[in-house]
Amino acid sequence: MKFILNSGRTIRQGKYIENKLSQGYAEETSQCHIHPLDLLELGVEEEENILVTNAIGEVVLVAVADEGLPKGMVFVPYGIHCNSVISACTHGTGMPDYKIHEVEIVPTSEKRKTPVELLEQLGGVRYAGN
Amino acid sequence: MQEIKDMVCPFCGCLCDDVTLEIENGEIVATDNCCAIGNAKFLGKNRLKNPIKKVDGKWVDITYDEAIDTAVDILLDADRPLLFGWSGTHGEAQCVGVHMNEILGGVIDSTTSVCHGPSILAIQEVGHPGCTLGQVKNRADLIIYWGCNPIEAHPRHMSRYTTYADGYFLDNAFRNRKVIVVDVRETETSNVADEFIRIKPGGDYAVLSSLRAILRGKGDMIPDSVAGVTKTQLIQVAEMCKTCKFGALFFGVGLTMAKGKYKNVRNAIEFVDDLNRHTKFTLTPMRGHWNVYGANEVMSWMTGYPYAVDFCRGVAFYNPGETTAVDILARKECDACMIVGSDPAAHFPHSCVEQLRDIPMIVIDPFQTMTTTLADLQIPVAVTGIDAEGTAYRMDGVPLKVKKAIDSDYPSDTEILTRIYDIMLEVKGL
Amino acid sequence: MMRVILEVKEQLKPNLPIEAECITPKNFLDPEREFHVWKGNKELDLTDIFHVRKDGNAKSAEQVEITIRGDSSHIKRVGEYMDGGKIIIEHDIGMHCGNFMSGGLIEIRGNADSWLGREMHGGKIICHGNAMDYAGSGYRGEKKGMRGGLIEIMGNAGDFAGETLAGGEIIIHGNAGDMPGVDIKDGRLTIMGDCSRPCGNMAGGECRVFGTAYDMLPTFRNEGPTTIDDVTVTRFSGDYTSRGLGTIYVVNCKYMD
Amino acid sequence: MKTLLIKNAYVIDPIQNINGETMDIAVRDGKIVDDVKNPDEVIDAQGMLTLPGGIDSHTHFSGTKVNFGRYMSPEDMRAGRTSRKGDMHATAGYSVPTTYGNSYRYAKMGYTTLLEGAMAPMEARHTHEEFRYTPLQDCLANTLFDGNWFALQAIQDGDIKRLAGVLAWYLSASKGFGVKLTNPGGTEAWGFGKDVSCINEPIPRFGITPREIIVKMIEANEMLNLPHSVHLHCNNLGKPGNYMCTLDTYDAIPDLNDKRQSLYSTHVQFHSYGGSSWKDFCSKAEDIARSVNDKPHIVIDTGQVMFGKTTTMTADGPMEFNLYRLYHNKWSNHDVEMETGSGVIPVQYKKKNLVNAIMWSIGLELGLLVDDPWRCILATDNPNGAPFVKYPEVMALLMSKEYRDKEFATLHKSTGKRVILPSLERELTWNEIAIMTRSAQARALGLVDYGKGYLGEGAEADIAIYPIDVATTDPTRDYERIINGFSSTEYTIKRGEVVCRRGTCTPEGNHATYWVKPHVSPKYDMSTDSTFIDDFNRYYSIRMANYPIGEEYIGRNVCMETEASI
Repeated sequence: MKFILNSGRTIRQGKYIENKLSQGYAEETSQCHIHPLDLLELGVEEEENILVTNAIGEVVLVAVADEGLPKGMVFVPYGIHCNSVISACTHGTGMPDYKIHEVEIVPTSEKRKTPVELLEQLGGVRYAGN
Repeated sequence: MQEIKDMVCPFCGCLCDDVTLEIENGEIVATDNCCAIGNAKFLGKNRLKNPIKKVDGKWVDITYDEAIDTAVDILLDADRPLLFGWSGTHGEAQCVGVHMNEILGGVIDSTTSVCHGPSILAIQEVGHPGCTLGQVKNRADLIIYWGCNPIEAHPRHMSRYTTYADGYFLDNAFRNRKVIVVDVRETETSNVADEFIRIKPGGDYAVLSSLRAILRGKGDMIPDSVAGVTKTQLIQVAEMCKTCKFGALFFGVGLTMAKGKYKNVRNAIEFVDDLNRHTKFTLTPMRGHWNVYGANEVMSWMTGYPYAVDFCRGVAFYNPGETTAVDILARKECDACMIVGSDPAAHFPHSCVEQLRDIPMIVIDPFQTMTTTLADLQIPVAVTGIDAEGTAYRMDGVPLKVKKAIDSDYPSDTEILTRIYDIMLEVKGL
Repeated sequence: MMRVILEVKEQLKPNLPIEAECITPKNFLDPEREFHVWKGNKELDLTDIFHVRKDGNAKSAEQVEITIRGDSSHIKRVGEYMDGGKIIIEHDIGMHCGNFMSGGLIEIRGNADSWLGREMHGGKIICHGNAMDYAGSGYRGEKKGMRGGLIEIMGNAGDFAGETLAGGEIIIHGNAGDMPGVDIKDGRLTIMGDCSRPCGNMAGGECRVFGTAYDMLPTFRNEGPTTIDDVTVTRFSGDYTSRGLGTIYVVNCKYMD
Repeated sequence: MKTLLIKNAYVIDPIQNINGETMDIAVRDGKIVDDVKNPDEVIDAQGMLTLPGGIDSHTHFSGTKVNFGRYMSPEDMRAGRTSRKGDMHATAGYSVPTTYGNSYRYAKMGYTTLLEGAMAPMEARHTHEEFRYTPLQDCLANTLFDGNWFALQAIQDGDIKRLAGVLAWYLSASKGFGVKLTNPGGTEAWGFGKDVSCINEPIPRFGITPREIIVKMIEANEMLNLPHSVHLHCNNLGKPGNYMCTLDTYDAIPDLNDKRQSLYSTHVQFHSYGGSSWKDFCSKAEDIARSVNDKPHIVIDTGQVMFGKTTTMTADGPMEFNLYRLYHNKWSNHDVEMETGSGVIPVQYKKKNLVNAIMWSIGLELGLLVDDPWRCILATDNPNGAPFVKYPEVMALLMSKEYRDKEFATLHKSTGKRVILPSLERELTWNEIAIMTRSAQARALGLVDYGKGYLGEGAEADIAIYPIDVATTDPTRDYERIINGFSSTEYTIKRGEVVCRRGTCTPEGNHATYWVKPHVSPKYDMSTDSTFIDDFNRYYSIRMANYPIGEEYIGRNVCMETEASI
């Protein structure tokens, strides 16, 4: 199904902002809020994983029901997960379209990755010392 | 145990300065008056202990001296370094950063470009009718939150300055004040509003234009529905705005990141300008990082431009969309990078993150961040507001001294940057 | 007649932008002139970037024709302040091509990056491919953008084409992106294809959309049908956020209701 | 112990009554001394006009609204950019240059001391941060009190001593220098979008009039024994017919100080307007000058307008809104809770605009009609009337009737019917120009006791050496030489160090911040006054504990301590 993806700050994401290696941050930023009726239509239960894709990339997130959203819109907290599908195009303004991206969502049995795993996939190296 | 009062919280642009900290054995053990986010920051433990350098794809621990030399080498070798971040540090360090950028011939940009950069572009076109937050607290009987969600992003904004804050002319704020929330979705904030306007994504500009036309007496031409908002509601809101005694419009990245970007903000500013012909109305961007406004202030007085300043040719050049971090990274237009007090790997689109991976990158940050994994060097520093001090500017431009609560062995951002800068001056014979 | 051929050499760090505002016909009239270009923070000689070939003589800029060959997509500010003569760009060109241009012709056979003809005063730019954002626009904080001359784009234009347009003409043969002609004050903007949200906050001037204007702003008043060159169009006045002194002609439009 | 000898200088030093003598000036350790043996450095100033360093007693160069002017004006920035050169940092901007731009350009003109005309105390920290990056001038800042709730409350309560106590606390807390009133009462009314009409209309909430505010502030100011008088931006700035309000204000001013003026009235050009609308707008400089001539306890600065682009900025929020409605240019406003307001708007003054041409004439008329140059200071209210780099042109206009006539001929044709400028024959002398650009400022600001504004023994060695040979220059004819000569010194010396040589500046100038600290009795010490503390923490949005500026913000500084009579 096609959706408009909107990303933004949540208080939990904010709490973990100086502690991004934590499980809490990984949990929070890999959530995808969806209207319950859309979930129904997707055939996905809450806490099941979904695959979000567009021309930019793809990412596995976990579905969270949210009645505050209009149908057809999903909300993902700021973070490396949602950035997987955000284009770097700024329309000459310096600012990417963090609030409005068209995405395709399907159910998936794939596992979510942690932020560090996503970065390792991009070539990052975790510092394990200290 | 020691209690320190009136401390300043270094998290968001509210810069709450009434925080109480409890100190035990040189550590902060509890906070009072803080929101959940501020509390987490004050009690955070995950500091990087020493500088680290990536050698052959593996991290090794190094000394501060070695780290500083490496940083100097990386930056002086570059043909177009990008110095990015700055919102998470104090003004004194930002000043050193500007001086450094000037002799390096690099581009200096702050996280502004991915938060309220578009607001600044709009202000540069039409100005900014604003005020300090106490003016709102004491006087405003109408508050609009447009494209922002303070309960999640600025948790004490409503209790300190608006909805729940009693002021001189409003002894019962909650009853005497009306709150309008405009958003594309329901949020915690919209749930406490007197009036919620739900706009279709990308519809802000059309709604603001319609409100302006209604103010000008051209309501007849407005169709029954504009971007999901009924004409009835538009007329009602315009009337509420016109007839209040003091209105304050706060807006967030819901406006700056949506389609049309700064033109949305410009329309909001001109709406407020128009309202000032009827009553008193002000507008304030909900700045995110605790000192992102400070980065704009420092760069303005030192370079003439608030962010995204390109010094490659010696004179300052400013053109967001071209000299902004996301554009430079996505177009691969820099060949080295220094990140101070920010975590772009967590917040930038992946194509930008790939460029960060491909060029030499220095990170100056107290914590291991997402960006750390892609860096070549990280230098840990003290946290301003905890074990370092310095100046910060609140979202309304009020400067505060962010004090330190405890001592530590970590150098401050200013100390580290000054050491790097001094060696550069020496190398360049300046 | 003088012909100058500038062929881009292969570059180390090929993505770093090069600023070459020295490339204007007039500058080649002076045989003694040194040509400096900037690549990042390094000042280089023109010959570090290009193979330069110069044939013939010229007495005025009008008699100079410059051809740029090779990958010039990262070369910015070509033709800035150009006041006569001709520049032909065989492939793509970087940002700010023809800034402040007041005369002559720039022909781009490929695509143009953003800010094509920013604050142009006169002369002509033809772009055979697409132009990115802000074609024929203004500068940050400045009230007026392009004031004269002609920009013709045979392909599509990005967002904010003709932003703060205050004179002259822009013709886009393909589609334009979002908000063409936003804050337009004077001049004429023609879009042969589609676009979205044309001319927000229009204070004057004229815009013609021969395709569909999506998300048409509700603050323009429908003044009924008319024809342009035998094409039936609807005339709108606006923007009524201000005094409504501008005119938009559109063939089709859709609102966001 | 660095020593410097300036030989053969042609000195004009009005404070010492030296009007054109060739002499040597000896400097040791930043101060002027009788003589130095084997000086470390010798400057031959043969044939060069040598004056005390210039002092700008009303300029906007640092702080929140100035920086907002920069922030909102990339188009102004690109009008004046330089790159890093030697020790000089990069600069940008024309009407609102960067801090280094201000400092270098002022230094080039021989200015060594600057008074920021308006600092909101709540945002004082910002002003002081910018002072740090204005390295070649001593900096001072006037603290704004026009809408201060505690001050207005004390006036309403008729408690002038408490008013003085409030002023004392805020001045020390903000590290300010003087008491500034901008449209007194008007900025408080602007809190709800209103303004006051003149000095006799009660203001909202407090019910007191601007007249009471002005008079009581002057009384309180004198109780504190401050070096400077109250510094007033009158009500009704920029409105046709406002000269009546200005005259009423002047009539209300008491004469309370025998050492200096009791009132410094700033940018008076903007307050000398006749007519009832822009249609019959005209000059009333004669009436204003007559009033000033009659009142030795009033000093004015002219607030000259010069043609071209600039940026207006003032704490007078409502005035800027009126200007916005007039010009429809971008408008910024910034109310400061419980204290004051501010606004910023770019403007362009045009010769062919009748109103602008009249404004230009009024400033010059004031300079020529006020008899006593000690009470008529040359300033443009930088950058409101024009950027300060225009000062040399203003000097030349005042010194040359021929130049004035030449310029006047290029103005809007009807200007002559609305002004009397062409009939004024006076041409100011070298000595008078020296007075109006430094000596009068030093005296009006009370800085002579601190070694400013003269070149006698014990004075600070702030010296401007201009490449102007007075013997061979006829200022009434050679106005181009006047402009060029005053635009760029041969040497600008700050505390004994050459900080600028033909426009090339050094990075540091041993500059200092001057601030006042009035000592009051415990009864009037607001830092321990429970009502003050409670109301402060209730109505401000920051805690009182976080308000005062620490000394770490002011670096090298001169604390001017005074004993208050309360």
